[in-house]
Amino acid sequence: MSERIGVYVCHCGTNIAGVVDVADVSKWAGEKLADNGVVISRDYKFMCSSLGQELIQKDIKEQNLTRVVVAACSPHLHERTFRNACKGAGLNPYLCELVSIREQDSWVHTDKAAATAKAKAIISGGVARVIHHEALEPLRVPIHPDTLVVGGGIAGIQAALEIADAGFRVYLVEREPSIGGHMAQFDKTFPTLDCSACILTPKMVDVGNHPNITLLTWSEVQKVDGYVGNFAVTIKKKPRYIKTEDCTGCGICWEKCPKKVVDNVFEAGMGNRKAVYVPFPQAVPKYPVIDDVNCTYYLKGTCKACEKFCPTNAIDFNQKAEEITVQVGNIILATGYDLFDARRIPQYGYGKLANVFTNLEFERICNAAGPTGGNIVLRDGKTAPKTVGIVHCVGSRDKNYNAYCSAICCMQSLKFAHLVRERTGAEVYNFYIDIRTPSKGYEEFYQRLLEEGTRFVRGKVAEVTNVARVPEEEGKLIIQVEDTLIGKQRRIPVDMVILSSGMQARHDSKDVAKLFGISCSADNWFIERHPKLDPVATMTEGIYIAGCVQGPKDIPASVVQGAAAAARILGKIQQKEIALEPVRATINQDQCSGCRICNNLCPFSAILFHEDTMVSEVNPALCQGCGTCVAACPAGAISGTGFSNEQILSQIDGLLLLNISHAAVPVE
Amino acid sequence: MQRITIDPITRLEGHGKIEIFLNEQGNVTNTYFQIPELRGFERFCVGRPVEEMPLLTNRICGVCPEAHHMAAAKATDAVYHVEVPRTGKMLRELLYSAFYCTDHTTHFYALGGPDFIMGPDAPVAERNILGVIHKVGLEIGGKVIQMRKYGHTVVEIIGGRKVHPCTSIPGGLTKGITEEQRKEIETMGRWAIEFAQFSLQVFNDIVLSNKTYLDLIVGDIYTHKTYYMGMVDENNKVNFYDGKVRVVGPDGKEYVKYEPKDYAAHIAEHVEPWTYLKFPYLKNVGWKGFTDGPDSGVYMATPLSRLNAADGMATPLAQAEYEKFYSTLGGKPVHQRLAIHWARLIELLYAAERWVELATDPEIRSMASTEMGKLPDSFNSTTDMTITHNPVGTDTAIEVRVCSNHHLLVPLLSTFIGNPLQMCASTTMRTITFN
Amino acid sequence: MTEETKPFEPVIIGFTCNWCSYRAADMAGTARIKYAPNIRLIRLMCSGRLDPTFVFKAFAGGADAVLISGCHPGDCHYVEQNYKAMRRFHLLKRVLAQLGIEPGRLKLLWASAAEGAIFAAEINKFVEEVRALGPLNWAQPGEQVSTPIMEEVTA
Amino acid sequence: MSKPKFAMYWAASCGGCEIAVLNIHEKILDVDAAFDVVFWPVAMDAKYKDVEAMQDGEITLCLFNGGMRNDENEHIAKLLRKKSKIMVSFGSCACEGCIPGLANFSPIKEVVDTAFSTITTDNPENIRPQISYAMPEGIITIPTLNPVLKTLDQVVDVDYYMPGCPPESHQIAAVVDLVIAALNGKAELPPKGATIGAGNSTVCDECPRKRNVKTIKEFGRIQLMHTDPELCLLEQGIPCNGPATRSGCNARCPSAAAQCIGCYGPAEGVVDYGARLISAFASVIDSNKPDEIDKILDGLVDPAGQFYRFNLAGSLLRSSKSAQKG
Repeated sequence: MSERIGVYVCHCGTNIAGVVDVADVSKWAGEKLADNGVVISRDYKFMCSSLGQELIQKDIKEQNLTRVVVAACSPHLHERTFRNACKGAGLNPYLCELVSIREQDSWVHTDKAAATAKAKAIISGGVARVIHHEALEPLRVPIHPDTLVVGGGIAGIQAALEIADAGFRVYLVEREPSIGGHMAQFDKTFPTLDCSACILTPKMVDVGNHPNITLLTWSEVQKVDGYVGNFAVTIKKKPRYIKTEDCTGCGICWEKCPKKVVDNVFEAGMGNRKAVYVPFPQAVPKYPVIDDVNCTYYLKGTCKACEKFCPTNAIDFNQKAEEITVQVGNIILATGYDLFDARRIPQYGYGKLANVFTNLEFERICNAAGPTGGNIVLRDGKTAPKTVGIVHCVGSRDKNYNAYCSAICCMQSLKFAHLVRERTGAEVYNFYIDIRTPSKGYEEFYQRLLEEGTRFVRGKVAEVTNVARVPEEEGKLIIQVEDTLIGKQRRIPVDMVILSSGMQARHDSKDVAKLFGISCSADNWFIERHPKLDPVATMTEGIYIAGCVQGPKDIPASVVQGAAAAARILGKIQQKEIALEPVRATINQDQCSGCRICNNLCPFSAILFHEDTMVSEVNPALCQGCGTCVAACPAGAISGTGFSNEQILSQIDGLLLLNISHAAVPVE
Repeated sequence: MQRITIDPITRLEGHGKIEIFLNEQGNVTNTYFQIPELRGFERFCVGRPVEEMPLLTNRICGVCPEAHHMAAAKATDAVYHVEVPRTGKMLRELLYSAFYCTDHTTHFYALGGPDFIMGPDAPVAERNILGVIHKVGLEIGGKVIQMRKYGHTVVEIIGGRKVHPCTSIPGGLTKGITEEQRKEIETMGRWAIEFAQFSLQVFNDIVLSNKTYLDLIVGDIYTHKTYYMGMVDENNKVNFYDGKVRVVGPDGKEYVKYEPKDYAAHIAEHVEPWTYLKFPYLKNVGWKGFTDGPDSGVYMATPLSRLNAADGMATPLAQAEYEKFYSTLGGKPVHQRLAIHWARLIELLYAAERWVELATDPEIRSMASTEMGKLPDSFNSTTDMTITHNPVGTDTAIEVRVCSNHHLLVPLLSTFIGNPLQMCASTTMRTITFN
Repeated sequence: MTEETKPFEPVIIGFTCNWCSYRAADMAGTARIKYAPNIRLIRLMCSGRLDPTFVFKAFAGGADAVLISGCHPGDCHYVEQNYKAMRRFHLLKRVLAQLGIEPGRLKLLWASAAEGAIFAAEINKFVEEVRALGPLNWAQPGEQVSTPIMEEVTA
Repeated sequence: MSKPKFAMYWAASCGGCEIAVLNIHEKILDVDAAFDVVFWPVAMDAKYKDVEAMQDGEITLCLFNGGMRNDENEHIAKLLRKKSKIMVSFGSCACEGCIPGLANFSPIKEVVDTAFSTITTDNPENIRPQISYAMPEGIITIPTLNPVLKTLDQVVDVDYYMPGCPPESHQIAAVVDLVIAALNGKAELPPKGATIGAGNSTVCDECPRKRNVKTIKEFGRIQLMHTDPELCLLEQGIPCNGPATRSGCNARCPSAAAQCIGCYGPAEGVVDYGARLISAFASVIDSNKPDEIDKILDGLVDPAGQFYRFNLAGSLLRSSKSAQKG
């Protein structure tokens, strides 16, 4: 045994020391593991502190340690810390092993003897393992300077502009005909009440005109190959049936188009569009799209009105979907959210009771460019409501639907209340569970609403019905609620009900996650690398997330994330290359028999088979280090750094050095 | 009481130990032939897939794996109730005949031969195949080597490997042979016939013409009057691969002739507490202890017994030698154990002739190799096809059908050394009559 | 208290994947959810790295049971490698049974990074199941009746 | 001066190794020229007592085949180890237990009981062989069976491993040449513990059959299938052990349209042979549905027997060492 190993047992204050007898453990390791090469074993209050790290570094230098085992918290917390400490003392960082005696021992066990014995076992496992560690160097791969942004909502727009302004190419992919996302559908934005379009459109135009941005609307990502630094992304451009190079966006085609279609996307079903259309006047790009599902020509084979009237002959009924592949170094996913479908709560009557509206419908009603020209009226399109009820937390904070808080509904509802009173003077009731106004200027807005005389009823709405019990309820919608402040059941008749539906992950978010090789939470929001410290990166190098795709948030927060993701990527682009974890598989060419068992096991197609030499080989840059091929190779020809057979098998031996049933009686 | 221990017994396949007890006068009072080994094929074949039997039982004996391979293969044919196509049967018998030639050569020159060629009193260091080669000279030695080589070459061509063949499966074989291979096999076969005749000449010159040996053979010191077992074809001629089991009594008259599958009705194994070996005997005669004669179920299964149990050989040259054999030794049956070596050479000649017969039969290549040994597609009950009963029963059954050059003890005694050559068998016999 | 009177405490080796089940264990820790101390975890990058050799090694080394855990099907950080672990698990169980090791001593557990509580609960359940099975003591070569058999000397 | 001495011995084995050595044909004369054969039960009459009489290290080369089934096997192994300079663990039995190692599936008692209660066994008093038995003339003995069959290196220290059931004759010939050359100072012997007379890769490396990316939809049994003579057997669903089995045999069995049964044992550095096959076969099963996977696995009628056919005595769970722990 030539290795000289140092073992460092952390108290983590009382987090570990409170349950594990750290002094005993460290003493035990020093004595009982001496044969395994342990030359020094210490315990210390906080190993991760600068003093703790210096302690290790001092030993590395003075004791000529060749391996270090730190017994502290989870490697996911401090592996880097201690590797860097070793590096600082001139020891290859990968010769350090951090074993967890906190998350997996002191925090989860109460029997002190057992926990102490387990700590010993865990450390002996770490010692046995670290002997077989090899000095590794990170793998360096170049970063392609171009970036792909998926999703043209405010988060995606912000990210694209940040990167493009910094002078690098961005491909912005949007599956709708225009960028803008949900924000483009809104009327006013809280708390300042400035017009959504007024602040968004300039940014949209910037994107449209930006020399560094390649805008790909009416397009979807089909396939993602490669790895951080150089992804090859295949994008499908759906046929617009418009020759964009000829189209001026004059609008004659949609004026002349005879076919009216209910607009379920932008107008949320409140208004119509034509079969050839732009979603909204300020759409970017300005080119329309022919909706080949509803277009008379595609249904009946005749019409072609648009083609007849188009001044520039920009119509092309034979246009086919087109696939392009772009090379990018990094990817930002900003694919946004879906609205909770209020129909799922039948007792609220949406879809059955005409004057129950969703928040999105109401945004369109308020919007001057919307179906009612901005007049707040009932479904009949003329009657102004005298009383309006706004129901908060629809589908949110409700274990039957979504347990989480959608974060924006309170402020949105307050905004609605304000707009209703401002424009109709109607009486407004807010039905809330709690009012949450945490951000800058939000609470002030709430106070203003209170002063405006909006009524607030604290209680979860039980039912919205049109079944009257008393004459004054006739012809009204009655909101049944328990007012928890006065502890009474109340029935409040109103003319209009607005349901503040919460946000939920995109219906296809799981597929998108698979496509880009990242993971979803239980609620299907994309999972960030760290909830606090790294909210825009993902577990997959080179893939970032921004906006509501990561979880419910309002516009400012989405903009922040878009900018943050952009900043992260700009940093990478500046470095020109990235250092990857050297945990990789390699195939011993002499031992490989070319049996081809491994060939289809790699989801990253990192394994290629040489027909000429009849052996397989791993592309280290594509390899993600999962080790599946290592485990599968029947010839034992594939080895995996960082998690080699020797390392794991020795760790098993080490872990089994102590039998737990001895825990009650200290070993020897 | 004086004791002589021979440990281990040598120049035969397998493990054995002989304890000889002498009285004050130095005469043998008793001798025990002990088998010190048990590997447990009967146990661990249970639960294995049926098609593996030809591969597993191979390992009972690496000197005659072909015998066990054939035996097990025929058992699996029976398990699936399939008739092997004629080409398949011929290929198996061709492989087996070639193996006979190589194996009998090994036994005669390497294992038994030294006793004769080197003489009973030759020093240990020389009493072996190399000594033989030194004595008879490289030219003859070369022939011996050549014969072994040819035999194993055929085994490899048809069986896939020189030792422990792997191509026999339920219903036939995994592959056939090409015309080039057939030609090669035929040529080697013709050479084998010459070699067999040459070997008989050697035996004639070295042994029969030597009075001392001849007396040893015809004298009654190595004589036991037992039953004799062998496999015979429909004309009661010796056959190695297929036929019925025929047993003749010490008087040379047929005692019984039965279908191999009925082996259990005729054979039983006696157990002694001082050895791992089990002692097979004719059930219906009964176990009377280690003694010979018509009342003792002890029987012999060797080249000699096969000649005794048959009415002749199915090929002309071998038939001529067969007649010479009995006329020289004074008619049937021959009870002198040492005549086994002569009988073996007659079988060698028969095997070589049969080898050429089969290699020149037009049907030997009548089937495309991919069609070989495949069960009818209709057959698809597979899951129950693992050995679920005592495999030695099976192994025995078919071993009896095959009736290899090594006697019936082979399967029955697979519990000890897998494969006692007749040399150790005759040793067994010898221990019996010391009683 | 003496060895005899102590209840049997099984030793279980658990293989976890870096992305889901190991994080589930971390989560259980951060949430201070208590569970039986009988399990000792080994971190692999992915359940796809699980080599049956590891399982055999654990049993041969004296473990009473082995836990294999990874991301839920479809959630694999490496897209679909946990399915390979699942396939191996199914074959492993069959082989172990033939080698005289009760299938109950090998458990496959899918746990997402968020399922600390489930992870802890499953471990407790498993420990009790193994406690019920008793110490791993597969068909002993050894004792005999009339044929004396040498007791193997433990080196 | 006298020639270096050569010995060959079989413990629990079948004699195939001996035949394989004889099958080097003319080369046997080189052996004769280069060595004095001092002990070789199959071929010459030297007895145990003759070996005991030798000096330690007197034997230059000892080819030891056969597993450690009983105490006599172990005794002779230790004896020959003492008397030999170079001890080669020769053939599958000595290296990994081979077919007789399958006995390690069962307690030895079951093995004995089965052997002495077969349908043809006439054993009314249910007799079992006794290691020591008093005869009127004196006590006679037979060896004691080990609880499990051990490999040679589980009993004595070996210098080289030569796998195969039996080792291929062309490999033996090559090794003989090497040793003779080394004795004449014309060549270097490989480092102690090396595997000789075999390749570093696995059987597929030498297999002439065409191979594609592997996915297995069902496992089949060779006698029930019409196999494509050109294509990889495993890809046709026939459980061929070739991918995990050390090369060196020229892929004899697959070349003869029969699946590799694994007699050359694991490739270099492999800890557990069966585990390699379990992992490899399972990994390429073409399904992610538990019930479907089980249906496909039903096609493997005897997985443990299939994967450990030759290697059980060398496996992690059924070798001597683990049997002690168990």
